[in-house]
Amino acid sequence: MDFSIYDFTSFNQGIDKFFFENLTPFWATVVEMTIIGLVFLIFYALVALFLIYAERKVCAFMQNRVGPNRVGPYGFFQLIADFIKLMLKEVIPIKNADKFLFNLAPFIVVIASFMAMAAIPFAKGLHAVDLDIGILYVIAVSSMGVIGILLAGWSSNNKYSLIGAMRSGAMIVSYELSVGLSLITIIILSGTMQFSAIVEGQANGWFIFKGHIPALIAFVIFLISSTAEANRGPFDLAEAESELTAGFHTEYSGIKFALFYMCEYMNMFIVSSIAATVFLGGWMPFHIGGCDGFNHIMDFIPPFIWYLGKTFFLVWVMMWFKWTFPRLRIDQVLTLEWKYLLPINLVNILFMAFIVLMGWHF
Amino acid sequence: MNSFFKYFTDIFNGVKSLLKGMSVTGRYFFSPGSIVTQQYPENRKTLKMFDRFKGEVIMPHNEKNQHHCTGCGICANNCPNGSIEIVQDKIETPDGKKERIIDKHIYHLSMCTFCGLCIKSCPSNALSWGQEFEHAVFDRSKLTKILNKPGSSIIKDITE
Amino acid sequence: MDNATLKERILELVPNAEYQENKQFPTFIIPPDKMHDLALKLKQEADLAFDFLFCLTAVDRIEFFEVVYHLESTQLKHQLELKVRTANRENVAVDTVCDVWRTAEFHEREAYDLMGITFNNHPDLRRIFLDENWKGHPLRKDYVDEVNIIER
Amino acid sequence: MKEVINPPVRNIEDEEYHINIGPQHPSTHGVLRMVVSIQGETVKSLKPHCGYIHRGIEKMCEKDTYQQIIHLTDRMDYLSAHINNHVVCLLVERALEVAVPERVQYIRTIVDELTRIASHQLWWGCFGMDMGGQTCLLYGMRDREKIMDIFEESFGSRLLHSYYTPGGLMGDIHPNFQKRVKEFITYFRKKIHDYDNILTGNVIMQERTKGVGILTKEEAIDYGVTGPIGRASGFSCDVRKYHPYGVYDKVDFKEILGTQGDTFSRYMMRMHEMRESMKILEQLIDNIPAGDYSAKMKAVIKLPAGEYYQRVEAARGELGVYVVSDGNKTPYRMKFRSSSFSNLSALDHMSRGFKIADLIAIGGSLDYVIPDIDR
Repeated sequence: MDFSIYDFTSFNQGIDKFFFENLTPFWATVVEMTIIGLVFLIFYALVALFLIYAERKVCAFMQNRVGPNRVGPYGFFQLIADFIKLMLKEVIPIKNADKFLFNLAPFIVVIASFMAMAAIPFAKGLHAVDLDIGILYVIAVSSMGVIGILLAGWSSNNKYSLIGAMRSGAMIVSYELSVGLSLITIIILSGTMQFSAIVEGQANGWFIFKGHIPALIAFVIFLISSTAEANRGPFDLAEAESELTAGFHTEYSGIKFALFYMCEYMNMFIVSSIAATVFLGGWMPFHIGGCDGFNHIMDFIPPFIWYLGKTFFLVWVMMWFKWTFPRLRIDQVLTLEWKYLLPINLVNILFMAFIVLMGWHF
Repeated sequence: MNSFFKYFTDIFNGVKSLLKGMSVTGRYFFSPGSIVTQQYPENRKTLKMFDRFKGEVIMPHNEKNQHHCTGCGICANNCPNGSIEIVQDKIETPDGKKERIIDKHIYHLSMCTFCGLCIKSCPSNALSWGQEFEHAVFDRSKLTKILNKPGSSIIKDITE
Repeated sequence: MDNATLKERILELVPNAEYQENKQFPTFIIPPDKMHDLALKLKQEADLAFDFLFCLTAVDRIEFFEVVYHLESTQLKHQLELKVRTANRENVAVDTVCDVWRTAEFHEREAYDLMGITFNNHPDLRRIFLDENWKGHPLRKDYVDEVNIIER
Repeated sequence: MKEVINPPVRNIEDEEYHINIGPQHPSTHGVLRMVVSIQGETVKSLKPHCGYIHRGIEKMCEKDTYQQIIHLTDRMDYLSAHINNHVVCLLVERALEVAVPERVQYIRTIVDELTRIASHQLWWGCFGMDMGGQTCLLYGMRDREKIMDIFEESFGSRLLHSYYTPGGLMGDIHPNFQKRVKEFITYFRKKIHDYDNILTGNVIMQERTKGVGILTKEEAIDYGVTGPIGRASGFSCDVRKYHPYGVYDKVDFKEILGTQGDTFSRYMMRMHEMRESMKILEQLIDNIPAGDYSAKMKAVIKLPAGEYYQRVEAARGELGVYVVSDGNKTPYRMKFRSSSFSNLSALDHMSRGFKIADLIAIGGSLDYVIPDIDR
């Protein structure tokens, strides 16, 4: 199989080489880091904006509405208008709030989701760092976001916020387990924790197909628990609009609210891209064994498009969840995790290990 | 064993019910024909209110700028909110009698609750509903309207 | 139970109750001090079983106030109207019945708020609609509010 | 020497942690304030504070004639405006012993049932939204719009109609009325399956509502809780059955009683009621007799001196009106026994020991309309 036209490895290495030849190693690293940071920042903002727009349109179509359609073509500039509005909005100082933590909280949430993006491979050779323990890193970093939520709820000096934050804390602690275990199922199959190797391992078949039923179960569990981890409906208990008005970010306004709002969508994007990478082959095109003509056509679609397509499909599924289901209650959220997802997951890992051991996978 | 079995049927039924719900929203997502939103300012030209729509109280005038209102004040008495005021005028008819006619039929749209008692109680059917519904104004005083047009007179040929 | 037997039964329970003729429901005027006992009996005795208080209100009769209770039995389907008259406009205390029918709790608070009837032994007799420091009781006939009430 | 003061021993169990739900809150459906005393997330007790939109309708009625009162009753329970009009009309007609034309009674019954369906549709949407499924609100609104259009075509307005008048109706129904009601029934019979699929059968919804906010039959009667909420507890309280008005005695419909008295049971009561209402509509819509749309009434209505009480079954329960007349053209005292007011009094009892999320679900299943509570 030939991905050479879409291989970014040599391109990246060329840039790397250019900087190291012309600058001292220290400055070369600094410049590279700045460039990567800026590129990610722009990508982050663009994806967040697009997802907010997409969510509005998706929920509108599910609800027999048109959605935003006033500002710009198909209402596409609505989110830019909203963004400007949020920027210009007054940031209300809260009496008796813990000022430092209150201001810090949105940034922690942003940083957590921003860091997780570093390890994700967007295409061959197109990732910031290719860590040996990529999956572990992503799990570790993405669960840091809850600290921001807890801080926001605690420092707001608002009872609704506090309840929302505590719910979020209880929820993340338990769902982190399911996320980890369902990823471990695939790690057993792939034998590596490195994202690039995981993707390469799916060249002749995505893991969701390779791993028989256990992989499918792991995928469903990952989807459910990552929805919970991204604080999305039906697990949006921390926000719980109809119960806690806006939960942990009740007291935030203006740009800080915008950060929380953006983060929700970025978290969704990140968990979807992890799911796409680990289960659906990342940037690998869809191949059917034996149909060479079909496979060649699939190869011509750039891997970046494959990656984004899979990710946005999963994002859409998560939006579909949110706009269909009623919210769970906190005890039911925990029951779901500890009574259903966790035992199934453990048994699932056992099955997967057995399959790998017997070499029954493709 | 029974509870073990129940554990799995619970999961199965739960997932089934969730998929059922998702099928509803999914179906609407893929059927843009089911969108019910009206594009209001764009469809202004084609938008027609129902004939009986209670937009505001109007006093129909004929082409000779004449109306039916005698200025009796029954509508003002019947109005629960005092949104109708009648200002009467005294004129002298050609045969020397003094007669009261209407000078101004003042209608406060801002106080009107559209109960229809004025229209129902009017003995000469001088009032009716108008279909205008875009009442937004920048100044509250603009909502006070004088229903009889300037220079209008009463239709004399009431046969009763 | 038909109205005639109901009348006999009530008069048996409260001999000095006054029966009012030609009303929609069998109507009795009960002396204020007997009301609570009667309420208990009305609810508990099997042949009466008035368990549903569907309306409780107060009327300003200029010389006195009248608290009106509308009762129905959900099993026997007979209805009853009881009236309790206060002695005058100043002394307006009536015994509560909210230990008998709990729905009376809110309705009595409403009567207190709008008509100024005080109910003895009520667990939480506060104003329900109006502000805590509102002056006067609006549904009284002698209530004046020059700002909010416009005379036509 | 300094006196040593022992700090008082704090018993966390005894301390009250209050949280204000409302007056502005997404799920109080208006301006109701509930001071909820919680422990963790469990509701210990609840105090409703109402009156934020108390407009003194009872006092205003004392200044208005009986025709004028109609437009005030619209504004109590605005979601079942027709039924509120009906209660005053029935009272006046009974007091004056006016024979209302058959046609009027048929139309009134049909319109009442349409109102009930519309009210329950909106409730279904709001309940779904309280549970967190926001799509429900839009679906409920979408289908309610069909009824609103029927109303608008015939009566000129969508929410506050003032269509009934003592002795009859303001005007005859629109020629299209029957056709459109039939169209609506066929339309809604299909759509109500969506309701079942998306919310009724949903495992999350069932888990959240079953066994939550239980009200036994005795308690329901004790609290004066009527309507679908009372019937969910097994309290057979349908005024349409026991004190029939309109043509309810001529139609065949079931009074469905629940047994559980929990939130899910209340939910199911309303779903059943929508279907029963459609059944009533189907029986009546083709049989509207010809005739006048109003009885002959005097221009000034004076009730004979005395007391009158009239009850109807509004969408939320029993609506009663008590009128003391002194023979004038305005009532001496008018009291509305609104259903939401009595239903609200049971909220404290129902929500104790459940979680905040349950409180919202219970509140949603009570379906209170705040102007109806405050009047």
